[in-house]
Amino acid sequence: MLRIAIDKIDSLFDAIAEKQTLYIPVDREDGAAEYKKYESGMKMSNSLNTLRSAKDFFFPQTENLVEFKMEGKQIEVKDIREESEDFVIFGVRACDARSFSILDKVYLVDPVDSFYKNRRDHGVVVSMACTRPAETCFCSAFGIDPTAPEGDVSCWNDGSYIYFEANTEKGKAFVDSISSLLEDGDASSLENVKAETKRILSLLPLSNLSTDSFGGDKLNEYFNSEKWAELSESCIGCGTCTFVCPTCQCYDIKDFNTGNGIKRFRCWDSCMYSDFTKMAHGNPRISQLERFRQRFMHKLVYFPANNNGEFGCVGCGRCLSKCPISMNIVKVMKALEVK
Amino acid sequence: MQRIGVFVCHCGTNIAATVDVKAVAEALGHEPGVVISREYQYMCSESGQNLVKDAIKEHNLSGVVICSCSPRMHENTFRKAAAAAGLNPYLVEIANIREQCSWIHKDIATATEKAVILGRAAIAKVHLNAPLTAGESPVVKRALVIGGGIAGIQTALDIAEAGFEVDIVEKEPTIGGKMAQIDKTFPTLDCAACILTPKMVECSQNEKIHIHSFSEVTDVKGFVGNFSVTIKKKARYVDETKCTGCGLCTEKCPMKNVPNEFNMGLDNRRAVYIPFAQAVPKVATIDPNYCMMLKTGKCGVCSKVCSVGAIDYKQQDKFIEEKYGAIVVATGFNPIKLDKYEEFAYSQSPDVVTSLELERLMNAAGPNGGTLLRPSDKTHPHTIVFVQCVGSRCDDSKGKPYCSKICCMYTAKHAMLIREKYPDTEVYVFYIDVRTPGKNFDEFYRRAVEQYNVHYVKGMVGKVTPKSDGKLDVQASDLLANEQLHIDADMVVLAAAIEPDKTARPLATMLTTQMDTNDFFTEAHPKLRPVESATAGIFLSGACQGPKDIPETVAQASAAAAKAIGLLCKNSITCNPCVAHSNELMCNGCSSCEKVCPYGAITYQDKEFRMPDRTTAIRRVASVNPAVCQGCGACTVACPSGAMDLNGFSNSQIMAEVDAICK
Amino acid sequence: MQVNDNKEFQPLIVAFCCNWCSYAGADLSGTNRLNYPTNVKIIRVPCSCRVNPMFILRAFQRGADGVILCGCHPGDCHYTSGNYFTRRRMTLLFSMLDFLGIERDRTRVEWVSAAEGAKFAATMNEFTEAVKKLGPNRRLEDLRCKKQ
Amino acid sequence: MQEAMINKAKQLLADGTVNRVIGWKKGEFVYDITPAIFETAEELDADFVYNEFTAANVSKYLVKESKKEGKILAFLKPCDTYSLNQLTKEHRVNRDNIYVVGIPGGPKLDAEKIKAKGITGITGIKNENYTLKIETVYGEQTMPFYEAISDKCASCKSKKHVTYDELIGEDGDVLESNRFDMVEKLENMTAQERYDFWRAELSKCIRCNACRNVCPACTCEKCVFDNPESGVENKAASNSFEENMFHIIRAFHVAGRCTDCGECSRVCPQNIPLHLLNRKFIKDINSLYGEYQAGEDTTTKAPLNAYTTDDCEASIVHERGVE
Amino acid sequence: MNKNLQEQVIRTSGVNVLKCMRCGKCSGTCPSYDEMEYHPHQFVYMVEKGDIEKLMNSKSLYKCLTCFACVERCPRNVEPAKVVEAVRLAAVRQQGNNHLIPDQIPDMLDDDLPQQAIVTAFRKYTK
Repeated sequence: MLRIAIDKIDSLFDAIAEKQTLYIPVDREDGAAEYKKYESGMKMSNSLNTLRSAKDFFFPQTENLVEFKMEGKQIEVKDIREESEDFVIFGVRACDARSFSILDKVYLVDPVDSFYKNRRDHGVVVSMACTRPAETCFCSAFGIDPTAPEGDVSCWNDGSYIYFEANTEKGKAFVDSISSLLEDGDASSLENVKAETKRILSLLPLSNLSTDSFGGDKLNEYFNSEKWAELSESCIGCGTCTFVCPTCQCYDIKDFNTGNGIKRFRCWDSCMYSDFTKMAHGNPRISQLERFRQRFMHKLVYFPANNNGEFGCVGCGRCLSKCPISMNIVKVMKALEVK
Repeated sequence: MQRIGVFVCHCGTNIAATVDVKAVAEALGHEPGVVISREYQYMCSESGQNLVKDAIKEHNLSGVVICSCSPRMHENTFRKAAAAAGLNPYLVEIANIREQCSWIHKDIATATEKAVILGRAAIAKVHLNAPLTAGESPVVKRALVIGGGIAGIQTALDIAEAGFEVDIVEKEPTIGGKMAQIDKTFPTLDCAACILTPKMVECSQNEKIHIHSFSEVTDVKGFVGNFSVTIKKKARYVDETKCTGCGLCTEKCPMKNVPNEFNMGLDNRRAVYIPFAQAVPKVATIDPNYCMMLKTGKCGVCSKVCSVGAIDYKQQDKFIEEKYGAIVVATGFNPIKLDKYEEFAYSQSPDVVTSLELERLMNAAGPNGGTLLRPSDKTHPHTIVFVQCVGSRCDDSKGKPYCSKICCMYTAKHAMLIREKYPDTEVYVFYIDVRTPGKNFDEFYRRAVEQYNVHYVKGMVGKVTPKSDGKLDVQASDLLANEQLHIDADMVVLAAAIEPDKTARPLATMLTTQMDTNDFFTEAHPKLRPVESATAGIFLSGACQGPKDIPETVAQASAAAAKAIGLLCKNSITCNPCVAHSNELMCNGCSSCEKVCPYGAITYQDKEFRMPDRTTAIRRVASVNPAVCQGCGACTVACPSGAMDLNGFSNSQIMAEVDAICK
Repeated sequence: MQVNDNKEFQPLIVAFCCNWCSYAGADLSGTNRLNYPTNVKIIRVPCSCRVNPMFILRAFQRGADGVILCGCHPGDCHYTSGNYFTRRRMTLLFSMLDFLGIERDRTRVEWVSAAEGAKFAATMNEFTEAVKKLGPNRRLEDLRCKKQ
Repeated sequence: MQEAMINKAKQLLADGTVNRVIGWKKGEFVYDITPAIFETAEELDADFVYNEFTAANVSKYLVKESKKEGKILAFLKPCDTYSLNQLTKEHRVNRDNIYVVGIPGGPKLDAEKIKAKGITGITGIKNENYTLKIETVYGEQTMPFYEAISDKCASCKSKKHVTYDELIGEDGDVLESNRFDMVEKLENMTAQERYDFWRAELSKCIRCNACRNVCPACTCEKCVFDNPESGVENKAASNSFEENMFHIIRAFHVAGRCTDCGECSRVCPQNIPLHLLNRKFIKDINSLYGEYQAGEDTTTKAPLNAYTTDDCEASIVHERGVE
Repeated sequence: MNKNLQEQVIRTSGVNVLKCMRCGKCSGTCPSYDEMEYHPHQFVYMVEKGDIEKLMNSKSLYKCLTCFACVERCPRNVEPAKVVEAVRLAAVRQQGNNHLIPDQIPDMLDDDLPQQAIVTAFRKYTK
């Protein structure tokens, strides 16, 4: 298997960054990790995951769609789309790696979202297998194996070396482009690492979380559940869960009047917000209960109903640690679960 | 879609000389929503206004922008024109391209560019203007006159004559003011008392007029048509209703050495006193600073001699509250203090006096019974020097910057009277300019020179030095003879500058009216609204607005009365529609707005609302009384949710202006 | 911001003036032909207390390089107390902008009476110079609003 | 304490004083505690929790709850009572419908601080003599208790309950706190340093509105930033200006009303020290207009709704501190 | 009229002669009035007109005691003494015009005159 010694990883990053933009997770001063554009000397974070998910690379929080220039009474419409540059995201965890395929199911089906596709086509996802899962992790519940992450290229770390395996054409091309820096080596030590990780996974408090009772077939039952009132009662209606979530994909389109013209942009929206999907007649979901229900019904019921049973959650656990009032999908699943 | 008309005024060359008005009209014509853009010589002229009116009708305009002089000048003119053409007057906005553009800039290119930007801002604002309708509020049919001098008296008489109740608040124990202290009046030389006292009596006898003497205004609330005023009736320790004004107490009081302010301190009065014989109300007043009974509890002579038992040592200040539709300010003037002008030896020699002191010295009711005697030795003065412009026309650091206006004439009067009564007395008047515009004024001055042989010397007195022989060495320059004079004078009379009364400034704050830097009240317009303050319902009478002689004061007093009567005649007045209003759906009921409202215009109610989640809820929401609100906008910023907004200056309008300017 | 080719930086100054004192003071400086730069653009408000901090930030967002707020002298407010509230609000707002590292000289409150035409012109000259020295507003700018 | 609280709640439910109880409900882990409303003794027994992780300030929920039928029992920590008082002052809650039981406050712990030590896979946390014994799937770990104290409790301003109907335990005192230290440190930096500091912090903002939505002073029916009519509405922190605008205006809107409960910083998913903005206003207000503690009572005028004729001029900003 | 000289005098004096309202109080107050050919108010007026040379050639220049009475009492803050001083400076600065020669000094001496005054005067009036 192709590998590189961990102490030489910097030279690998330098080599990649020379050809294209490279993003790696780095530690911030406050201890949280975030993706940063690689510059020589940056150290890759060892933490389990980044505070914000990796979806920003393909679906950024705000993005301009079109511009209208106004000169007196004349209006000119400007298409501002540009071909994206090639880039590499390094160190994506299995949960986030899976989230891209969920986003693809939304944005790459007809009608294809050209802005999303443009980025997707130019981005190489290099994922990294987990070794120290946290108590908030529950990716296994969604069939994700954190020791075998998806992505264009998968990587493993045995403490001394990082091993590479290309999964796609794009991935192969990428590995080829850096092959001069890699060596072929024995990957047997990885088996122990994977086994240990799996042992830990089985000890995690959420290891027994089951998705069995969710999916598209019990829509009405869940929709009408009496539990929603109690579950949503303490929700403060902020957007934290949706904004840290790697799979939340809703956006709003807004116009910004610059004084000289209009910039039409889209930005992440949150179903927790009171003006979510507000239309001319008003808002279809008028209470926080309905908005709260929407988020979880979407992930656990509507999404699998439309996508062959695939759930709209990857169990990354970000919402578990970030919700201001500690209400989250796990608590919802456990409360709604039909035993 | 808006249909906006833009009209750019040349203002003759006032604007057109520095702003390319054609280019402005052209540029603004391309703005979104503008359907017509014209320029014209004088937009405010009748034909200019017709241009606007015709365009409104012809193009069915939904908004009008006039690029012209300051909105403070002609906003109302154009609003009225719009209204006449059927457009809501509040759909008119003014871009100030004269005072704030053409007059301050010299470069045509940049001034034109700025004019276009100001025009754009006005267009951006008018896009968001809403038609406003003025509400109405009732008028209390009663007027308050603050100050009981000749100005206040005349105003009160005129208002009472028209059939309205009037209250006069006078801080002294009697009305009459400065005119009561004056001996003769120019240019007719008739006796001031003879023409003033009948008016004072008329005031006291007119049943519509109520005099609050020895009283002060302590608080003013409310607004035009509906002021609520608190008046402090200071304790005079004499029951006004009982005192007959017999004056016995003022003769028996053992405290004899109280400086008599009516005679400018040139003689003494008692601790209980009536300022002068013709005082109105003719009621005694006890001066608590000197009365032994009030200070030590020992005496009580006045109480013993008073046959009607009017003396009341226990009297307290009393506060009364009254409602008025209009308030007339007539607080008058005082001569300035002369301690800054020691070169004239005012504090060194009793023979250096102010003109007002001279009035008392020459007055039959004055300290010398009308015979002019030197204060120092009571001898007849043979040489008298008058010094003009003492403290007037000065650099700010040296005195008052303005001309006190009355000094030239009263000095001519004094000189003439002295020469007539004492032909052996030489009179010198040192002047810078002799200013005598006024009917029969210059003739009067010439008479002093030609008929009475008063020596008018062009020049200024530099120094007055008291000499050991009791004379005063007056050192002065005679600019025409180009020589320095030394005159041995017996008396020197200083024409001290006049200044507004000290009570005017705090009163202005209570009334929320403006004053200039000299503490004269500012009129709403220097030419077109000279007797009104900028605050609706507050009128200005007499010298509180600027230096004036008696005829001018009386004229203004009557003018102010006419304006007040015009207001009081109405049953209700139209309110300013640019007032705050609360969007009840967004209001939190937090009371922030209420706490910053200076008028108490905001109240709260519990109302039932249908909430976004289709439940009903009782919520506490603010509502604004549009008749009370004056439209300052303090509440709009105190309100965190933006529920409170201001008509005519809404958040969105101001932000649109900001955007247009910063574009 | 207006930048003419090769010419010195011309800041855009937004001046909020209360209708009763400062706007009249600005008119007076016009009546007396007292010059101040065209950089200054005045917005009339009924009282300085009408000025919401949001307006000030808005001006910076849209391209202003300096914002000055003028009102009646304390004690002379046409509405009795408006400028006292202004004084507290703006003191705190400016202190906050300073706390965030925004240049202090970009904001100012000045009391100008209706009689102080000369002071108005002098203040505007002085403020424009001060902002000129700071250069274009970068720390509170919104790049979207830059004219391309 | 938890025991006493449950008993008190049961008693007040039983005697009809209240029909609901607002408190905290236990979660999946030891630290993920959710504010919740309990209606029966059974619910209390099953889920009510009060421990080192019950940091959430429940007073804001009372805006809605106090308008409902019947009285609600609210367990309030000292800092929470300030929030309630402020809400009462602003007529946002119906105090008559709330039965306040004052309970001793912190120090509360912040799970993020434990995780920041690299401790993960947490299955249990015990406080033994101010040493935290943390059970994890990777084995037991320890850390000093004080290192895990949440920021809001580390600079606690008061242990006194300013409003209550009943107390469990002793009432405390207003404390001399060090809460302005960081503000002062920033004030003493250069403008460029301050700018860089705040740019680094505020650029993290994802505009999730957690700070606003959790803030007991932000109870507007509709926030200006959510209202398209307001002209400043914005859903995303599109650029540095929007980030500044939102946080400056939010701080300004709560200036003189913020009780310094620290919830904004506690809930910020990006760990932005938002409370520093509020504390800057509090510090300025204290030094310029006299000591003022929002929520201390229900009658004093808020400093921005009041004035004195001899207040300092805005130019004081130019005259003090570091340029 | 000499524009350059006028500007020099106005600049060095720092006086705005246009503020004068021609009241003559300076001359009314001047203790050296009778000694002077041109009086304080004339200094101000002639500087305004630009009639500087006449003043420079006049002995009045050296009669002003610089007592500042005119400055103190001028209602308009015109400060005539500063104008006189500025004209004096203009005269002193003229090349080659020594207004005091050492030979004159012994005649001027008396017991009350401080030596410092002689030195100052010499410095002031010679080039």
